Amino acid sequence: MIKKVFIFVLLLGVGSIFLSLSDNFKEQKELKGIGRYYAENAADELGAANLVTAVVVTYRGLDTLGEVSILFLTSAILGFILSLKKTGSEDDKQVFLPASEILVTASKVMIPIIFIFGAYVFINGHLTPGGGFQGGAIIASAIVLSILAKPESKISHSFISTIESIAGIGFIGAGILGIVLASGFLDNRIMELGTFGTLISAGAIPIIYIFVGMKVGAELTSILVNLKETKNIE
Amino acid sequence: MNIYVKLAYTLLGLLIVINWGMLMGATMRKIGARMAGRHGIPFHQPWINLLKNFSTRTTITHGIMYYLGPVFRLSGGVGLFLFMPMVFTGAVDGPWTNFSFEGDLVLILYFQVFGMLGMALGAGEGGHPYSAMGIARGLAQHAAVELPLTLAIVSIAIQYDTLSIYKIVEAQQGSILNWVLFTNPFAAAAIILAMLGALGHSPFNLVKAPNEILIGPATEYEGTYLGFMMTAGAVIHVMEAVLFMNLVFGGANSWLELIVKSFLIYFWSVFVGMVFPRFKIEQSITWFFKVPFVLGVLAILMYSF
Amino acid sequence: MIYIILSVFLGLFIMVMAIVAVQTDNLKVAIIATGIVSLFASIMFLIYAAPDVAMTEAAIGSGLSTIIFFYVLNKIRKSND
Amino acid sequence: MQYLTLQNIGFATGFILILIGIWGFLTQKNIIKIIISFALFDTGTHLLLVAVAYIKDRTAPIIDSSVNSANAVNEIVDPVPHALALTAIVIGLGITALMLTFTLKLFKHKKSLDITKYKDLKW
Amino acid sequence: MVDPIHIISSALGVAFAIGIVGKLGKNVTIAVMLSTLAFMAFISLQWFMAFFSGEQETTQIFTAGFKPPISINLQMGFNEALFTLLVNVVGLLGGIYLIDIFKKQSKNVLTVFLVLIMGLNVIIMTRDIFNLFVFMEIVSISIAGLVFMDENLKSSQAGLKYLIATSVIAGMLLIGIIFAYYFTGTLNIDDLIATNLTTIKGGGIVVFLILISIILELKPFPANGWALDVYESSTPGLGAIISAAAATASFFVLSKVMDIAGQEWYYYISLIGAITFIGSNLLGLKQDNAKRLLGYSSIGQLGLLMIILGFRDILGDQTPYVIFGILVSHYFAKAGLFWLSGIVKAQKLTDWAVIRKKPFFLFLMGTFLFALIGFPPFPSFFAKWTLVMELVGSGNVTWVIIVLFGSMLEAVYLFRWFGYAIKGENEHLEVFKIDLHKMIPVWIVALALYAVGYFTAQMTEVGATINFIPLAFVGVLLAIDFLPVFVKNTIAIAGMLLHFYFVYPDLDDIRLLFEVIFIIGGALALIAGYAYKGKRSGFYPVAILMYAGLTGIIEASTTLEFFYGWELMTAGSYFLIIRGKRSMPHGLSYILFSIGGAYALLAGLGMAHVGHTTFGMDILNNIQYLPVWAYALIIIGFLTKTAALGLHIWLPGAHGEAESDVSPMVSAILLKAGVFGLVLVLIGMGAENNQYEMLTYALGWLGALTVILGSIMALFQEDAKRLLAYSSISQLGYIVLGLAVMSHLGWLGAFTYVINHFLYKFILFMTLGAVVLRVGTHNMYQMGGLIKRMPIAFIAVLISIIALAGIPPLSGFAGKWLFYNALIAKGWYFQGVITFISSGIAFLYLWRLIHTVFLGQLKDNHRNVKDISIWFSIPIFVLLIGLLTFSFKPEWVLQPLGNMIAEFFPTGQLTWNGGTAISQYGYWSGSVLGITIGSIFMLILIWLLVSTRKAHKVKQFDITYSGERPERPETTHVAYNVFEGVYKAIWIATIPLVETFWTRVTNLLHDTAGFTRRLYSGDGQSYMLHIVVFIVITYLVIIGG
Repeated sequence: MIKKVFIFVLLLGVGSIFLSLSDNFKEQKELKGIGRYYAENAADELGAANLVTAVVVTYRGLDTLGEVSILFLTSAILGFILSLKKTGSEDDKQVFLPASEILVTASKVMIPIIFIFGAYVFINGHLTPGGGFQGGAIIASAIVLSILAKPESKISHSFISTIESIAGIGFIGAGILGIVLASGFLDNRIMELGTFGTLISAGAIPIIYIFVGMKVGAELTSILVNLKETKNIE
Repeated sequence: MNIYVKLAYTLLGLLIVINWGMLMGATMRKIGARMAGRHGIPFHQPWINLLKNFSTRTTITHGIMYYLGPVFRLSGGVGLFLFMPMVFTGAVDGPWTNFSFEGDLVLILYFQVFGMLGMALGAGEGGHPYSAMGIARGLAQHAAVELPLTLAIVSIAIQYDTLSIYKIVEAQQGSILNWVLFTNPFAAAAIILAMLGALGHSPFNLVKAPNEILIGPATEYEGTYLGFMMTAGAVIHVMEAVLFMNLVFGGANSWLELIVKSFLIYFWSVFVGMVFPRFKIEQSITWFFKVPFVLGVLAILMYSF
Repeated sequence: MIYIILSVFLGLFIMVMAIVAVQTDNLKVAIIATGIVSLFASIMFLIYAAPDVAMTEAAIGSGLSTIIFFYVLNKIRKSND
Repeated sequence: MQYLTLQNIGFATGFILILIGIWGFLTQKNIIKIIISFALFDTGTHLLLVAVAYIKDRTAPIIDSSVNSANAVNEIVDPVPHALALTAIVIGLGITALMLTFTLKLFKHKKSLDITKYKDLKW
Repeated sequence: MVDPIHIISSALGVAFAIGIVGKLGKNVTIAVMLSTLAFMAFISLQWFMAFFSGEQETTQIFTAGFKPPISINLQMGFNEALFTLLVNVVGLLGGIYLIDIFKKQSKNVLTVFLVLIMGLNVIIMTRDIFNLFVFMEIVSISIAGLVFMDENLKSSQAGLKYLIATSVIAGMLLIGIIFAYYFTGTLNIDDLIATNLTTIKGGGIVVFLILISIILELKPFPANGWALDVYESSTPGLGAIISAAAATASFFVLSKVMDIAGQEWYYYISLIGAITFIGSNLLGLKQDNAKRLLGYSSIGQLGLLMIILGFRDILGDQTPYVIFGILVSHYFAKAGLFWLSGIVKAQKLTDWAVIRKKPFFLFLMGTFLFALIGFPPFPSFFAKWTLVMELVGSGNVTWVIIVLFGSMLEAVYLFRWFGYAIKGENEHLEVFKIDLHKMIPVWIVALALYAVGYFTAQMTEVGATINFIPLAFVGVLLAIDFLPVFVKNTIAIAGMLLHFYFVYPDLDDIRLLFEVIFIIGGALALIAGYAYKGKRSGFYPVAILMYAGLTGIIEASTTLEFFYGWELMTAGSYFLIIRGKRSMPHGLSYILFSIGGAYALLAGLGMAHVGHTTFGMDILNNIQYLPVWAYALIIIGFLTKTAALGLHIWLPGAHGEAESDVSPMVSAILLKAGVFGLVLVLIGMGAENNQYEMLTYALGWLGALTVILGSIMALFQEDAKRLLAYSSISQLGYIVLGLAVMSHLGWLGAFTYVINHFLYKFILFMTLGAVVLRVGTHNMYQMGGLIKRMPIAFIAVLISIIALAGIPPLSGFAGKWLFYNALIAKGWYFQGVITFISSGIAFLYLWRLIHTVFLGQLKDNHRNVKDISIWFSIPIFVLLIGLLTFSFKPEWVLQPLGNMIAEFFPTGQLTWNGGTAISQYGYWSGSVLGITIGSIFMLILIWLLVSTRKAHKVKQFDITYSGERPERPETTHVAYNVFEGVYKAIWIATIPLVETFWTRVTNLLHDTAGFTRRLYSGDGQSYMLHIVVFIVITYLVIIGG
């Protein structure tokens, strides 16, 4: 109890730090700094309608690369941690309860649709809300659905990791092309900017987002599959 | 002074000192015996002992150090004599000053140990277990005695701003009131008390312990060795008395004065020995840490400001 | 003004759900409450003119996270039985 | 009432969510609950990000038919925090997944979710 | 040149590609990954070389082709090149080291490892704060994941705790970043610095949140339990990466970001650093797990770096140098130690004794430990030197104390550990196996430490003057350690004599005197080495190391060189001392006192440097800044070597337990180094200067008390070599006292003592050592009657004890005589009395020594023992001849000495009349004394020999013996406890107050550590609590409640 009171007092301290963070909580009226610059120039410079995408893919492309790497790391770490003692336990197969009929039937219809929707989300990332991450997550949820529908099915690790690798190399390759063809790593202007607001525009952003989407999808899938395939703890 | 003349004087002096030492030793034993109601030895007993020892035919040896022991001892005694100005004649290079560098106090104090070392090592070579005990006690007591003694001597050295015995004696000439005994009473008192230990009579005679442990260096040696030891003992006793005489009692202007003063000094320790029982070694050490020590410190304080 | 009222409600609801998530002893309830917090947060994001973030939060924060939570909980549950 | 703006509501919700998260991971002993607290903490920071970006009466930072591209500066909210929020959300997912995996691994050893049971390393 | 962006692209590209490449097999994958790491290292190296040559300017790498702050930029400057080089090199070596684990584990581990190194590179290079956040997350995640390389209960816990804690920290950082953007509209670090956030209301908090998070990443005490657990439980290969690479990178981040805060933060960074430095080193004291210990040490070192960082305004241009030195030493040493711990596979410190089964491991471990503590020739030595110089120069003495105190604590536990390794019981331990791929990185970092150390020295003007040739000679001896003793001994002696030949023409008189004692004496001592059979592994390098140090302090023309030599000597003598059979605890206390002393010296030299532009030795003559304190510190430093009272407790054991021919080296020779230092500093203080009177007065009393108590302690020893050791304490007390008198006669006395002590203590230790070699025990009561078997030894001992006791006519008396003359002239009467008494006591213990060992009854088991080895006799007799010459012709030595001293103390010289020395109080002549006493002696001896020529040789048992029933074996020897009576009288002086004092201090430290470390309860939740509490408290302190 004393400990909780102490922690509460501590939280008051942290709270007071937060409270003094904003000077007087006035509303801000104007864009400032780089936000303002992006609002003024991003559309012209990069040709992307969705400024968030412009920022994510190009201006702060290195962050995105890091972000992808984090997911990649997570799936890699999960992979090796969970596989640590998997060997030898292959014999005692996990027993899965069969999924309900509705789920199985619905999933057959839904999964392709979800896949297409995911692809749509990341291909149109430079125009509409969404992008590689969202699209990838959507694709991964299709996988979840398929797992739920067919618990006993095995998804090829090798396939996932190949997709992941190809997408990753593509991403890096696009980045390096940026140095060669344009003015910097991950510069999207390696291709024509195209007509503003159309699908084929914004230089390499759609390409990069496709790689990101594939990669994120593959990584999230790999995380889920790895978790699923871990043996129950006995 | 011609070195040969000096050598002659020195040898003569040595002869006097040896004989006086033996006589004094015999006298003291006689006095002691009489006070205890015994008859005691004849006065000539030491000479008889000496002759007997030197003429013994059978001699033994335990090894190198057994030889070196008496040699060290006697060299120590004779050396002490050589480094001590005996009779004050008013000249630095006088007839009885020996080879004394004007009697350097540091030299005397350190050279005292030379003889002891010989005795200690010689007895040790004999291999008798109890000799070690006697020597340990002797050396320890010697170290303890040196505490008040050194304090007092340093005080005297400060007083006269010299470490030369000759100069100290010189400064005490003229009147009895010039004696350190009166000009520096604390130092004198400390020395007089320290003398008791230095001369090694009761209560500080556990070292020799004649009644309890009938052993020690003296029983290890016989024959010529013992003769040397006895000679050395005689010299050293006199020299210690002479040291105190020079330091505190105004030195001596003649051999007669020297004999009288050294006798009285020696008698003082015998007298005290008659009255007090023997101390254990730790008792005697702590005794010197008490009154004599305080007196010595007072003596220095008195002259250091 | 309507947005303000709406967001106040959403905010309060989020806080209540968060407290539920933290304080309940039932892990399932806690996980679901967390998912709801995310979901309502993504609605708030829409109000705040952040459709991209809203989508992501909905798909990842309230969707995938919750699924992962349940996966793990499931593994642990099974071994507890 | 002047403080009751959307932005401040966002801040308040975000901060309180963060505090609840901190409270959670400091008081709850169950590791899953601690991870949940982290998730709440994360959501709180996302709210903060979005609230920081918000400017009253503006639209999403997408230049489409409803936004005049020349006047975008005065019509859209700040896109940067949105981008940061995207990143933060994905990172949060990664960390949550990892924590849960570690928990699973830990659970194998002692069959307990109580964090105070795992004190084999100390001092 | 290759664009630094390719560090990222190649690493990530390969990491991503491993999904495909992995199908080609494990070995190919590993090769690909290692070559990627090599490529990354190559890029950094290329840039580093370009910057180093000075031709390259700092470049910015714009991603996406936009200038910052529009898009993220990376910076590649000198610092970045250096730090990425460090990270990539340890990444490559660490990768090689981990090959076996990589082979066992899934290929995913490779990708994680690669991404980790890449992330570290980015956090070093990036100039965008959110980017920093992202890649810091990458680093934390990959470290947390890699913890599972070696999966077990402990590492799982550590990984989870680590992940949780770093997430809290990252969350706080994110909040800070959000509001930084909110206030400024930029995420670029340079822009944030330019906007001066602290002036904005609320901006202070933003700065606080950002900085505190980055500081928390550096694991400040006490909010660092999570990191310690990782150090302890993860596989050592990872520990090396965290400690060497991750910590290095995090530190660089702090140095990069702290500019946002502005100067008022610097102080707090230093403060947090200080708390961390002291705190974690304190807790290190209680550790018995090697890896956790290394963790504490790593964190402590980071604390030290933070202190330095906070002082970068004050250090100015020197900052990079200091940071470089400390960081690089830490980097190599910690990586090496972690790797070693993986090879040795010993968890508990005591189990490290197994390392001795492969001796060259000791060399590696020693290299790393000494580099950590800051011994020469390692970079940290030069860095610490510069740091102290600059800190003192700017008046920050308190900080110097903090730095040195913390370093001291660190030294305590590191050396304790080293002691276990060198001396611990290793019978029961299984020998470890060595993999080549694990050894290569360790050797590389060890050798790199030496190389970098050399270059660090060359980088400064003052360091460039250091003579590394003696040290190189040590290296040579190390390289030929496999040769037999005979060869090595000859080479060592020849090398020393050659060195002397080259050096001596340039030395002034005082230096020449000490050089003769050090080098010629040392060569003499080495002669005894011929008596040893076999290889005597490891002896020659360390012995020469000590001599290299000794000659170093003699030849020093700058204070840095002096300190350099001083530390070499300390290290060498430490190794020499711990070679003894039971000398391990004593070696520890020796090195600790030495280091403490060295630090006092360092601080003092720092104060001396204030107000001077050069480091020449002459700055000691004119100390301007708090001169009394400065001199006091320097003197304390030297007094630890002369074993003055209070600082002496290391000596008896160290000298007593050392090997037979090492004891004379460390006693007769080594102790003089302290004397030499004292001489220098007292010359500097000047004869006439009244303001130091208190100092010399105190020094005098200290010397006098050392004299008496040393003697008394010697009195009650049963161990012959300890007796001599205590005697050395006492003798050095005389020297200190003599020097403190600050008059011509006092110094002459002291120098006479220096020579005398060298002569007789050399002979005594050498002889007793040789005897001990023959009879196999140190205990005197187990010897006896050896005069019959060892007459040569006896003669040597007899002559030297007569000299030692100061009995005329031998040379000891000359010292005493000069001494009392000087003391009485000075008016130090009581000191004089004390020293006089103690020479009486000296006679007691010396008699006991010679009696108990050589006289009395011969022991049954020594009946066939041989006399001491001829190789021991040679140096002994050479010095005996020297002793006798000095005794009978003292004027040959004293007159030149007098002329030498007259330079500093022109008044009160001795007047010489032929061989007669005349002082104010009396006169005396060595030759007359010698002739007089000698002729009487010979006369009587001849008489006696003649008269007893037929003496009958008595057999051993032909004596009367009234027995006493023995209770214990030792009591059968009558000389056992022979001074019991004396003890009863003066036991009060033998109470080991000093020892009790130091024991109390140690216990206090240990108890504090034991209490404090309860913080680390092992509960992951409380670690988070620590973090939050740390944040709140720091907030209250810095921003104010």
